[in-house]
Amino acid sequence: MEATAIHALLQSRFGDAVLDYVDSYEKGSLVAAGRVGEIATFLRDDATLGFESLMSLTGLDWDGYDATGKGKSVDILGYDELGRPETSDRVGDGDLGVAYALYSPRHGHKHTLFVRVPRAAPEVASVAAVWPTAEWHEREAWDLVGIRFAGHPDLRRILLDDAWEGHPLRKDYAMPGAWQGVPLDGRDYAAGKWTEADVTLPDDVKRPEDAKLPDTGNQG
Amino acid sequence: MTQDRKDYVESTTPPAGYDPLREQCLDFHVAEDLAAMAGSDDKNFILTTVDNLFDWARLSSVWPVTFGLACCAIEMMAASATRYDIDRFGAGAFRATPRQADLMIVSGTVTAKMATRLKRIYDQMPEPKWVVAMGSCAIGGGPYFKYGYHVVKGVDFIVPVDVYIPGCPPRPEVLLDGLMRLQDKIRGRRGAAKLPKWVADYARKIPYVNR
Amino acid sequence: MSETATGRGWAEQDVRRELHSELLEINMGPQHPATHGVLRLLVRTDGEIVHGVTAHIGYLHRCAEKIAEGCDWRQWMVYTDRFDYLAPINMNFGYAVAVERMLGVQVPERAEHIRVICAELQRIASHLIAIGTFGLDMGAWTPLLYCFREREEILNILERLTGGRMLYNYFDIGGLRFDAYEGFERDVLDFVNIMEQKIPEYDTLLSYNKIFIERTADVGVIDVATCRAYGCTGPVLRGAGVPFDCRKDDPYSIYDRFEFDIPYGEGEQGTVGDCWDRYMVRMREMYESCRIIRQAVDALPGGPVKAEDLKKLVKVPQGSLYTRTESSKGEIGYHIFADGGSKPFRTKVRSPSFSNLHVIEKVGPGMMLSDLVATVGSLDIVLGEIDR
Amino acid sequence: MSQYLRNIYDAVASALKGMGITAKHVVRKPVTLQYPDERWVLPSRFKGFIINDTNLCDGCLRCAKVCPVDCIYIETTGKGKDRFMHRYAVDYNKCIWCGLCTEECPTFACQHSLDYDHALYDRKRLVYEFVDPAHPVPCHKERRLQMGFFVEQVAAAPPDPDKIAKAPRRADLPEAAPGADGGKEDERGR
Amino acid sequence: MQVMTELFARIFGDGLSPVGLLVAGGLTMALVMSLVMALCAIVFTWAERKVAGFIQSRYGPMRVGRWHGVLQPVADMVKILGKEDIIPRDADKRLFQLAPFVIFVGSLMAWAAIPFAPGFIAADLDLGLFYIFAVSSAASIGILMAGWASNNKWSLYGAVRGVAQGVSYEIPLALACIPVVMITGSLNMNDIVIAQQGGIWRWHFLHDPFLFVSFLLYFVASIAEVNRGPFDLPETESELVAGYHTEYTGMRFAFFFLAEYANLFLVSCIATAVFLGGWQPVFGPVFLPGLVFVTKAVLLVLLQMWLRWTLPRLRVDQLMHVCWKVMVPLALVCVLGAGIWMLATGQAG
Repeated sequence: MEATAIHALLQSRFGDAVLDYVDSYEKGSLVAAGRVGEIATFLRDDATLGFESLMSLTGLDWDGYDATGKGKSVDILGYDELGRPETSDRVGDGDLGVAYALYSPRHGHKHTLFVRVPRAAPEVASVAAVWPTAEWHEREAWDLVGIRFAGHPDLRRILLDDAWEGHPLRKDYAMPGAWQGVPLDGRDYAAGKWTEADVTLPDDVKRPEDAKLPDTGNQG
Repeated sequence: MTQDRKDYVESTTPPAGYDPLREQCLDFHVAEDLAAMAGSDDKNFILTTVDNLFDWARLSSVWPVTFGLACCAIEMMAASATRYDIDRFGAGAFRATPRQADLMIVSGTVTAKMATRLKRIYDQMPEPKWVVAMGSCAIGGGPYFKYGYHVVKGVDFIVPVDVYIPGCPPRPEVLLDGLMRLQDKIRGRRGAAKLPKWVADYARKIPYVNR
Repeated sequence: MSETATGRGWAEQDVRRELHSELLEINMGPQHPATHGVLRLLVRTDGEIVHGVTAHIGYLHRCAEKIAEGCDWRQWMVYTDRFDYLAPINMNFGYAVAVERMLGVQVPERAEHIRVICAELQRIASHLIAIGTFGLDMGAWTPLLYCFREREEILNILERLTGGRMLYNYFDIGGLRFDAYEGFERDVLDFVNIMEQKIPEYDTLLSYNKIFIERTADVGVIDVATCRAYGCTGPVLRGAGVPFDCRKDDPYSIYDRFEFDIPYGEGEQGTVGDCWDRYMVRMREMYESCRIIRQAVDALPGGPVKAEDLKKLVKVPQGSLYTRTESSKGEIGYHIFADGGSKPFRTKVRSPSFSNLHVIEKVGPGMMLSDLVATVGSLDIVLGEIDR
Repeated sequence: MSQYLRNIYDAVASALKGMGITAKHVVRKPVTLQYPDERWVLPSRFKGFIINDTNLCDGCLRCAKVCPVDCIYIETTGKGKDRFMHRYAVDYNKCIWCGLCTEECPTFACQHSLDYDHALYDRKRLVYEFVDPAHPVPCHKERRLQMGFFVEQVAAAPPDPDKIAKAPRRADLPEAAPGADGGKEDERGR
Repeated sequence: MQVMTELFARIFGDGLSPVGLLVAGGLTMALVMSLVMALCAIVFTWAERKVAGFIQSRYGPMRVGRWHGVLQPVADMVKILGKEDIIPRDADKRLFQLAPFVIFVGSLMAWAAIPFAPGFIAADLDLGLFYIFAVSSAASIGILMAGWASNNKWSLYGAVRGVAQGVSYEIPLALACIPVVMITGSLNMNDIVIAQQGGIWRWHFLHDPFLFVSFLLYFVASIAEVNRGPFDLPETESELVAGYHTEYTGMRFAFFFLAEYANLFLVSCIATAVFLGGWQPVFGPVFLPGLVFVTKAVLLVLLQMWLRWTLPRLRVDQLMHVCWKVMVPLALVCVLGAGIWMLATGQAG
């Protein structure tokens, strides 16, 4: 079935919950966050649709997305050359979103569902009951982007530790310097550039004056 | 590197194969080490000999713990597999339990979540113990330096490291090279024993093997 | 599994209440030989029988999706290598196909053929490790080392071709980084000839060994419905009896030109979808890969290996696309959101092992501890792509 | 009963067959490379440690920009003919041997060597410096000719479309690759 | 022991009382046996690694010692002795310390009744075979002690599996030897060997088809008894980390290590004595009896290693299935068959 037909079918069935037709490289529908669950159930159970397979579930942060298509979106923060976390005063805004890539093994057609939720209250209905595979994908979206899934059986962090702070895939996420005593910045780098005695020079450029034995003592 | 670069080029036929004489050049065969021990002019001869004996035993039988983290673990496996056979050095007895191991090969990216576990495994190993940081990630965060919010930028922030093996991932040969550096370190001296000149000269003629 | 093995044959609840016994919680991993990396399985057992499995992942979370937002399109290729470090070329392939589809670039014929050859070689290499480590989980050491021996041959060819031994960074957006060397075809054909002779050896040593069959047949059965629900793909889905393969059913690159079969589980030694079926699917896929390689080498045309109308700094027009390709573990999907810039706005990697591992929580309870090890081994997970 | 006996027969027979396979390998010659005593002949494309021939390098920063892990540090001062390079360092704490920099280099200064086995004791020594800060390298070609640097006319030649396909010109590389630590040669053969 | 006693008697003449002679002889013999055990471990660890190496198309130890890494096991042992001794905080300390010695002593005691050569036997007991089986079961206790005392879940698993396996496989092991006892009419190891005099056709495993099957059963059960692949469930590396000795380090681990290889040789020695003619050569008169005996036993050990590096391992329920549903019935059939054979051929006295 064509994507437009699927969209039309959804629209006739759910009315206001289906907000927009998305015509990108992939075709899909933008739907309301609160009603994803029932739409998903319909998509899976309807005989003409038969989307039994959820290929992928992506959590997104639309913060700083350049809608003009010129690619002027914001730069993310990282560690600088010396391993120190970069900082910025910019406060993140813009919506969060979820994208569901669906595939019907019976009919061989694909469709993508898009959801946008406000940053202040990022809550989406869970589809873990419809496609069990979504359970982990939703946990991942919660972990990395910070989208809460209402009705998820066990919404914990999955990749990061339960005690982790922040959601790393948000565009305004600042890199941590340490976590529970584990250093995550480049401690040695952060102390400054290494002195000349520390660095190795190739033989043809400069030989160390005294070929002294290396420091075999332990680091750290 | 005194190797003539022409030796590297693929079309060059390698020098003739294995020669038993080369056994003379092995870096830690026992006769030589025992001779070195006997020749030691340290006053406390017996103690030194015993120390040397233990050093020799330790460097000849470095049992690594089965501790694979990421990509480099596969090269570690390759080093213990048929082609490179780390067991030739007596280091092929991978122990699954840290209690019976001497060496931790940190083969891969150390993450924040894994760092505490890594430390625990290190603590569980009995002295004397050694750590080898294998690959860019374990050495200094490697490719995950800039945006790696979950990656420890060097395992030496967590446990003391004895030998660093650069590569991404290092070839198995480099792991073996690192093992030999570690053996040098255990032996308490850097580099080769003082070999006679002719041995050193001979040793430089390493046969190249076509694959 | 027999009735007694599951422990459900008797009123265990009553007995437990009477004996005041409780379940034993054991941590398998993160450092454990059977977990294929740094996976942690929290297993609740009653003696040898597993009552619950919880998988804790993330011990190798390397932030690759965040890095994607800071790298440009070409640079991120080197990080795709490091997802599935047993099959990096398949990972590169998926990403290259994804970006090329968005750009609408036509990849030169020669590049496509070399890509297919590389990908299939890599698939064989990956399956060799999967088979070997599966054997190791069963306690058979020797097949693993034989597998490594054959894998080294593949690595030799790929090293000559790309310069890298394990992680290649050979695919480029719009083609390949450089052309094949002289004699590449000969090397590949030589290898394929040797490989096809070696597979029966593994069959004798492992596949049809009675102990191995006893250990794997009827163990860890994953049926089609479970596969669909949990998003299992690749040999896990095919082992369940569904001949689904992205190379055929959702063709990319030039796979539609080649003639090959999709092996699937038939329950030869037990139930459809057991560990043995999954194992055997991999074994047969190696034959099929050899077939594809032969055809691709025969059809290898001359010409350039890079798309000419592509700038150094790639800029992908705005939009999103989910692209899936078939890696050795299953369906590797890249859901890419572009905003027209030189960097991906968001790249989600849907890795096959991620979904394949999830199913262990479903099928784990009721097994014996040894069967759990066998099942995890037969899923052939790679933690690099689960945690990314 | 017949199934029972058949199982026993299968078990014994398949075990014997397997033992036959393993026995065959005992008599074959092992495929092991005895590493420090033997080495593979490496393919010419092999990606070893990066070396930069400062005679050829014109400090264009392309390698540093294309590097996905930012492991190449280049510092220059001045402009035009007075542009000098004070530092060219490769940080093997980060380098991933991906080959992007060598592909990008227009003058073939930045190349992968065939050198790969350098385990060492101190990771600070993994930053390889190629330029002595006391003797900066001129970046402009004319200035280099003036100062007696060797300049090859590679950059001026018309771009060869499959220049990367051909083996990097190993023969033109300097004899000595950067050793990780001095005196490495003496240890080589032990 | 007679050899030693006589030797001492010859050296000291009447200087020692008979009791003193007995004690001196016994002590010397115990020392010799301990040395044999240590030597076994050293030789067989090296052999194991070399066998594994060549089976896997690689070399195994090459560099320690001049030729093919012959000094590798020596280095291993010296290193292990120099390792830190860790007793986990929550372990049951006394049991933890005792367990390796129980296993080791159990193995050592069994050596007393092995006839290496005519007269060269530490204790020429009339119940020799029975004694060996009785004493070697002590190892199960040691395994259980080790597993329990370690206070580690993997150790406990290994111990429970080990005990179940050890106790179960004792039965086919002993049953398989019964036909031999029926034929020779003696449990004395010397007598059993002497009964096989006169070339290979007189050896027990070729006595009749039932005894041949018994020999195979014994061989398989003995592999299981010493916890080696494909029956290495108590220490399965891929499941239980290292099984019952997960928490053991240094010296104590060395004892497990020693005991494993000593047991390996022990069961092979028993098989040699009971089924393969002991010191009797393949044909001709008795010639270098000790060497013949050891050669046969070493060949059996190599066969065990060959099996270990070829086969995958069984699951724990299959292991029990093999024991109770296959091997025990077969062994009983063999006992019956051997008896009928004896009646039929008129050997029964």
